[in-house]
Amino acid sequence: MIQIEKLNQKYGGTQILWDLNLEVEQGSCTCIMGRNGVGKTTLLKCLMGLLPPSDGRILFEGKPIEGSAAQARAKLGIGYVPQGRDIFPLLTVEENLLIGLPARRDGLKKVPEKIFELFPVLRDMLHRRGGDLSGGQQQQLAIGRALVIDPKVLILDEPNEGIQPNIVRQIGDVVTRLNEEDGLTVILVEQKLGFARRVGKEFRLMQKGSVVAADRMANLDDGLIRQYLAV
Amino acid sequence: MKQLLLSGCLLFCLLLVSTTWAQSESAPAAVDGLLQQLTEASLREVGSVVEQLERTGGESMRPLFETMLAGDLYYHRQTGALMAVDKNAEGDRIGRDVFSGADLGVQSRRDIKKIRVNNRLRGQLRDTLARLDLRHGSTAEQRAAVLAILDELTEQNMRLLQRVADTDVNGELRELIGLAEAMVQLRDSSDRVVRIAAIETMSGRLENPVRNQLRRVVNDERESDAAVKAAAQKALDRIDGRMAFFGSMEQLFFGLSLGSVLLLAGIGLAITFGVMGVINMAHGEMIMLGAYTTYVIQQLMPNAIEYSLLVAVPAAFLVSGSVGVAIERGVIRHLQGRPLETLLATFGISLILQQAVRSIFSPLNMQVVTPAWMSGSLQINPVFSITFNRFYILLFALAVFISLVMILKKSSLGLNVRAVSQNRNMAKAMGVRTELVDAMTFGLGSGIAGVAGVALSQLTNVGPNLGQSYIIDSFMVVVFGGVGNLLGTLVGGFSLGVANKFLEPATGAVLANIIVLLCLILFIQKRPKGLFPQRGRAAE
Amino acid sequence: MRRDTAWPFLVPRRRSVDVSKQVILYLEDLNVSFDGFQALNNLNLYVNDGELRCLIGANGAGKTTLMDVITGKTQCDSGSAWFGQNIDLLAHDEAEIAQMGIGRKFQKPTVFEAHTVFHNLELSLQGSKGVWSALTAKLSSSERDRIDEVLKVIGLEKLRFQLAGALSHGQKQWLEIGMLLAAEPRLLLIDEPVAGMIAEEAERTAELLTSLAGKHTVIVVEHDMEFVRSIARTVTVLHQGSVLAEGTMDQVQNNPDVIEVYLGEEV
Amino acid sequence: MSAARKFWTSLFNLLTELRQPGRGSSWLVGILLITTIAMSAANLLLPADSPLYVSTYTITLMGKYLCFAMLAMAVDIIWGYCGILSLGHGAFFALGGYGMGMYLMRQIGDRGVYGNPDLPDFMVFLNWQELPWYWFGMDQFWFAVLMALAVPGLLAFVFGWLAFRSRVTGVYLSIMTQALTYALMLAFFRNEMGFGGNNGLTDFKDILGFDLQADGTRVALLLVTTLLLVIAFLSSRAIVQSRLGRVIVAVRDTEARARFLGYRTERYKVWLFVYSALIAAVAGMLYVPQVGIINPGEFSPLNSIEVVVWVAVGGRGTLYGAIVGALLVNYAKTRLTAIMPDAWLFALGALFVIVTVYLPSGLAGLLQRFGGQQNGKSASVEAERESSNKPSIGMREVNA
Amino acid sequence: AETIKVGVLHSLSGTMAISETTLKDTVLMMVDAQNRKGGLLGKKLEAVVVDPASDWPLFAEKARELLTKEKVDVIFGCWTSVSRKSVLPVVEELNGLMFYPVQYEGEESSKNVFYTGAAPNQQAIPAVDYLMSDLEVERWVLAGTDYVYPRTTNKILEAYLESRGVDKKDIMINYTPFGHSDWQSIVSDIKKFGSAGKNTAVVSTINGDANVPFYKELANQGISSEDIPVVAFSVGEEELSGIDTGPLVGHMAAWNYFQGIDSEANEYFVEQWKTFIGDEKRVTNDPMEATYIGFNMWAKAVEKAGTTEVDAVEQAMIGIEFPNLSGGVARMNKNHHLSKPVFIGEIQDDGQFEVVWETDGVVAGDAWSDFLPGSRDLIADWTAPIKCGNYNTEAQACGGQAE
Ligand SMILES: Nc1ncnc2c1ncn2[C@@H]1O[C@H](COP(=O)(O)OP(=O)(O)OP(=O)(O)O)[C@@H](O)[C@H]1O
Ligand SMILES: Nc1ncnc2c1ncn2[C@@H]1O[C@H](COP(=O)(O)OP(=O)(O)OP(=O)(O)O)[C@@H](O)[C@H]1O
Ligand SMILES: NC(N)=O
Ligand SMILES: [Mg+2]
Ligand SMILES: [Mg+2]
Repeated sequence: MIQIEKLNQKYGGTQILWDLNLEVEQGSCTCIMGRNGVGKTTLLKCLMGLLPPSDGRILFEGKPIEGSAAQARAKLGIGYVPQGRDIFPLLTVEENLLIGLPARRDGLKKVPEKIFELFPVLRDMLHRRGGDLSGGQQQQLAIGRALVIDPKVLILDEPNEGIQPNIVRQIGDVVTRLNEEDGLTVILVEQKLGFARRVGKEFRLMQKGSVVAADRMANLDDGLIRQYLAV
Repeated sequence: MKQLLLSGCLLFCLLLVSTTWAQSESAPAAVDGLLQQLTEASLREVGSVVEQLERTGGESMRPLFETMLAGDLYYHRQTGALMAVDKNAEGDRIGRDVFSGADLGVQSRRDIKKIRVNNRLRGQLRDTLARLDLRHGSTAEQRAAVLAILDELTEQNMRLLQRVADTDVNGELRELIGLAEAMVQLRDSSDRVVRIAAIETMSGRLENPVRNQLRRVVNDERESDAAVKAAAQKALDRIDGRMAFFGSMEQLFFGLSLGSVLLLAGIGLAITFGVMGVINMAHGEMIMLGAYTTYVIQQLMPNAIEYSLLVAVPAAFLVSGSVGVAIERGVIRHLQGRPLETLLATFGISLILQQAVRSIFSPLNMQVVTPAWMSGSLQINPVFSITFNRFYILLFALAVFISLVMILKKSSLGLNVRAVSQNRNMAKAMGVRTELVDAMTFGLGSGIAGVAGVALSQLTNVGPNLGQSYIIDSFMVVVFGGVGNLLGTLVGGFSLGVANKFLEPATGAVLANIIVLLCLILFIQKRPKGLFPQRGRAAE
Repeated sequence: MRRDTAWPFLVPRRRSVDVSKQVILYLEDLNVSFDGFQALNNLNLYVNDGELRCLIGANGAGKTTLMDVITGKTQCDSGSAWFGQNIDLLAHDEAEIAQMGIGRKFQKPTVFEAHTVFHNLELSLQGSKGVWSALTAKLSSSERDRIDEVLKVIGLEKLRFQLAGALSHGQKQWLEIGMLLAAEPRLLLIDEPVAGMIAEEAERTAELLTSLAGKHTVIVVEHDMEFVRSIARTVTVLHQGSVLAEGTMDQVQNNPDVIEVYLGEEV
Repeated sequence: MSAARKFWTSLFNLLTELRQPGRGSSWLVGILLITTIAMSAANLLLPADSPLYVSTYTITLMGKYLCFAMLAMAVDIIWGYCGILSLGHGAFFALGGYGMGMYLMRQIGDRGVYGNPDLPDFMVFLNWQELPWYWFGMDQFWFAVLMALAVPGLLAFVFGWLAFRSRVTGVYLSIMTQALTYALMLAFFRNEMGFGGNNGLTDFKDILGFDLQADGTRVALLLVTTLLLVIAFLSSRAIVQSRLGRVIVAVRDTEARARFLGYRTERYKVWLFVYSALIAAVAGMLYVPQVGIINPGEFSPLNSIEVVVWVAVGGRGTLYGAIVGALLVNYAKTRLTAIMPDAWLFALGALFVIVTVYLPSGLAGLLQRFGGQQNGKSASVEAERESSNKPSIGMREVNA
Repeated sequence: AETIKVGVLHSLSGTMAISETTLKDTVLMMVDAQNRKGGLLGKKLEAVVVDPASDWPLFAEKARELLTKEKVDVIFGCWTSVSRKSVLPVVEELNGLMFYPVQYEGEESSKNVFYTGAAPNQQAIPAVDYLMSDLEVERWVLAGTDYVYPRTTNKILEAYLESRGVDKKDIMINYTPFGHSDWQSIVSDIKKFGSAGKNTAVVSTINGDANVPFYKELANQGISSEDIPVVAFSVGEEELSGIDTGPLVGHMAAWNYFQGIDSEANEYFVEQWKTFIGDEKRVTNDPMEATYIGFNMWAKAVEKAGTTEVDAVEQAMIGIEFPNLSGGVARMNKNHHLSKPVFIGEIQDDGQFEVVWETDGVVAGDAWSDFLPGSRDLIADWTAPIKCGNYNTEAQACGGQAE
């Protein structure tokens, strides 16, 4: 579904991504892991079109998208939950959700019920400002918001940062459900091994801006962890 | 010699006053001589000629007086014939018989000479016409005529009034005439009871002559009757009380009207600056473009000035709006995320636009005509009136405000623009076409500024500096109200306006302005985010 | 009436905190509301000197708000907050509270992005924070050593001349912890230190915090239960602005209320 | 050929030098000093027909530019380093100017047109009988200078203390500074104020006994201006490079963080604001004897905005950028108003637009780009600023 | 020099461009015409135009530039008094020659400046005389923009009115800032002031941009010229061209020239102007005439002196006569001010004025007002033996400006 070939990315003078290759299958749930600062967020931003890559190709369903703008990618069906959530703080929860509607391909004019089913809190909070929500609620809102555009791929950047345990679990369940029941392709950046193991089906390990290991989650062993995830 | 003759004539006429009044309908031969005199008299002398014409000619002289008052009365240099002269569309001077209206054809500029009128004469002609109106005019004209006569309660005028009162007139007119009678009684009668009754009638009336007369009575040292004096004082107090009330009504209206101007000036900025965060120094020039659009529209439709403003509003929106879009696409777009740089760029743009207007239209002010329906005022009573242009502009400002709020509330643009301004990248990632939103928003804000320009063209100069005179106020209003809050702009505009106007009588315009500014500075200490701050965690 | 409430100017300006009763922080009946929303609700909390206290609780329970009140950022509607026996926190502003020895790490890492890592630490060093002394300040060699030491602890030695704005999220977390260390406060308030850190780094953080306890008093807010378990002695659970439970990790973990509102069914 | 290359390399080196805060600005100081001294010498020593002769016109012009440069630097210190965008710095400049103007006015003595030994002309013909109390002592140079510093300094202190204490920031602060200068403008326009109303103070004769129209006095004024500019520059640079400077930048970027580290940020802001106001006042004091007039127009908000524009053109947060920007824009203005009097606003406006769009950090940014290859760090911050949607320095909440 | 350089120092941008640009064009037209006549002293004239941008210090700088860099022989320039005050020290220092074409408050006479606009006694006093005698005005509103010209003029008028027996209570004085645009309260006050039963008039020294909103407000609040006439000293044809004059008919202005004045010279001048500027609708006004007279007098003086050298031309100027556009002859007096006729015109609905009153002959411009205590005893006389701008006839000596 997504193929990234020889992606390079620089911030000014410093190169962050180095000839990065990555392939994500349709319907998979891929977990990207790596130490702080290896470039996970950067990679996702490139994928979403929020950072222009210096060089390389990104294919979405076989078509190159590296030149297209972020809004076009959203319309193609890439949903993005950024690190730090990036809720629109002064919009109400409802407005945060409504924003994505025009990007849907089916022209639906109201927020799909499914989202409130997945995250019942959102219904209670509908008229509060997004910025006033607590962290966990914001995280749920961010995921719900990404789902509004009816994505084919859902990108989640550390969705559990600062979230209370029971909601972490709930998010995990939702992601698994979306992936398994609805066949949604999921790309997940996650630091916590437990969660990654429970939710992810595949893993990719990153080091110094490139993907250095890729396999099924079951095969993530202590050796790899020590090599790439320890300090 | 001539002088002597003239005054003799005058004396004669005065003697004949009553009789001539009765028979004035048919113009006697004496009139011809007087008309002849009209062409020869100097400005000072014309007055007495007019007086005689009124006596001899009466109502039949009305067309002459009206033509004269309008400044259209000419005479032929050779023949001495009087005529009314109008200019037609080509600028030719067309002569017309004053009395019959018969066309006398095109007149050469050199052949004819104007019968000059000055202010004094115009005043006299007005009074004359008022007297004619009193007998022959419509009710409104009669009313106006009686009011005019209150100033000049001569015996002759009183007789005139009595005659009118005898005919069948409506209650208000009768009341006014009664007032006039009371004033005469107060002045002339020696009977205390009559006088006090007269004062009773006069009490609480807001007409100027009434007040002046009462004041004269109160201040008159020779007036020995203490009871009359006291009654007059009481009546005067009552009048003053009513006047004070209407005075504050007037101030309130002035304040609201100034507020509406501030609102209009600030409202476009509330979008481009308040919502988008662009420090738009070219905002004033957007207003200016709207005003110039009004001018151009009026040039294009000189025969339909009454409707020009209706056309100008959408036109100005389009003109300023497209310039706004062009600015956004050409410049602002490159300054994404650098709101302060927009200050610099738009400052540059404002210089360019000013100079462009100077080059295209000349540095002079352009003449924008006020349509008749916006001129004049609604006279609510003799001391309180509401000027139409201010009133319509007040309504217009509210209408613009409401439509803007509607656009932002009801369309997706409003939501999108807020999302974009809060987090551009995330908006992109949600599929919002941020560039389109930016262009539309900036266009909307600029377009609204243009619309404001149409309104302001009715109040002030349409010139290259128009924008600069409003830019400071605009920012002040938006910030005072709370950046990003449209309602704040509304409340801010009106409260600044009203505060200014209530201070002004006590302090004068400049000090009022200074005091308001200082209060604003102190107010911001109390509420560092304006009247209506954005709340919540995110606003910190 | 207390001397300092009646005549505040009689009180010497810089005081060290009096912990003769072993308690360094008294929070009593705190109430905070935002636009009618009760974020803290009659909250009572006491923290002993030298303790390492973990504060957990659902998102929105009021943990960050509590820290805001302690550090002077948020005004509370009612209640009292005392630092030791002698300092009324509610009567001071942020800067004064910080100077008295309360340091804080924000939930969202907050560092001086336009400064290098080194300068971030330099600005955090303990010492006079006045305008004049800042103008004349010179870095002494002991201060320099202190910074080096901190850099080593937070693992950013190599990035010492990097601008902080260019650090990744996790690196900023570390830097902010480093800034706290450099300031050497009596009381450290640490809001979600290991969010976004990998397991091993979380362990290192845990070690660090444990080692700080004793000499300093530490209050940690964290949602990562593994981390909490690894450091916790006493755990306080907040719920809807008040204390729901307090005790050792085991007690708390088995408290059915806590399981219901926070931990979820199985641990 | 090789000479040209040499020239370009040395220019390049110079520009790279300038990027470094320390050494580069020493260059600037040197250039400034040498240029003005050379100009002064050329004016005083060379005969008027020599090709190298520098006219008094140029000397005066240069003096004026340098005053503006000083004003721009004052704005840059608070805007570039502390994020306080003052749209009212003209007020401090003008107050300084009025202080000096009052002194110069009193120096006229009975040489005014009415020959009144005490009252300035404008008071005589408006029928004032005696000098208002606030004019007393202004005939003493030291007192006038003291007042010219104390009044704007105090105003800055009071305004800053009020504003920063109640945490007025961003656009709110900017617009309040604008309101301040606007209110002062209106006040000084009032003839009742006793400062000559719209006409202001003019027709000065001499300063400290030296004839203001003499070449020597003008040259001396230029040299004093340069010297004070250099001193102000060096002291500002010292401040910016000290820990104080770092605290200020920290306050600019994350004020809350700085507060939680124990810095009383409002005090830092107040003192910096006062310092900056004092520099502006000094600039105003030097400006008045050189241009020969001070009137309320100097308080006009548009003037203050223009100063901000100079800083932005030069590149804010660099100090030398402000100086360069002020010199460049004002030189452009002088030339363009003479070369193309009907169209110079087009050119100036276009300059502003182009600089902003193509030189995001002003001319200083251009210099930085010159050396960008060698040093990636600063450029990467730049890139981040451009790519992220974070509001930039200063009025942060505009985007909030 | 190859050519004779004529400096033009009028604002082409900023707030004053509205008025001053016209004068720049007038000078260019005069230079053009002179060159077509063969120039002066056998040399062509060359105009040097700069833009001081309504920025007063910039006026001084530009004046210096014209005199030292461009080495112009004469400057035509300035409109506001403050710009003139700013330029004055420069032209005096560099011994330049400047012609100032705008009506002003007086109280000045410089060796290097010729004042071709009206002094207060050539505008204000006659206007008030007219109102008193012909319109029998008893109550006075003196409304002005808050700067030195209106302040001085009103001071003079106040003194004058009081000397004519007007009670202080019957004088209302009001000042507003430049560009004042909200006249509601003030007009309402004027209305109230005028409702006391005595004839009331407004003497307006309101400047430039503030006039349009002022007159609009007057019209809308229903104050007609018969109720309360306004006589203005700063409103000419040019200002009226930006106003819808319909409702203003009958309000007045006092000037030394009106476009509508019937004379051959004027007809020619108006034609010449319209052709030069290429716009049939453009109007002429008093400062243009002042520029016209000033320029022609300067040309005559240069011919007479045979040089453009400032001191020679300055002496040659005194006593020069030149036909003014309204028919008579203007004369340059020893005090560097002109003798000119004074007209009162009423506004017509076509934006022109119709003369309703004029002085019998010319009135000599008085540099120092006879109605101000400080200047009553001063005169200006630039001929030997006095040769100074502020000669005190009591003390028999020159004031501070003595050379
Ligand atoms: N705006 C920026 N400018 C310069 N360098 C940056 C910028 N953002 C990130 N970097 C650098 O790029 C590298 C990768 O950053 P990125 O945010 O992609 O890391 P990450 O893998 O997501 O880390 P984390 O787990 O901490 O979120 C880091 O070393 C960081 O210092
Ligand atoms: N400034 C504010 N305005 C409005 N509501 C606020 C504000 N600050 C906090 N709140 C509300 O107060 C409640 C408590 O917030 P707080 O940040 O203290 O929670 P928390 O316990 O730190 O949660 P988390 O674990 O997600 O960080 C939340 O519901 C939040 O929405
Ligand atoms: N001289 C004038 N009108 O300013
Ligand atoms: Mg990341
Ligand atoms: Mg929290």
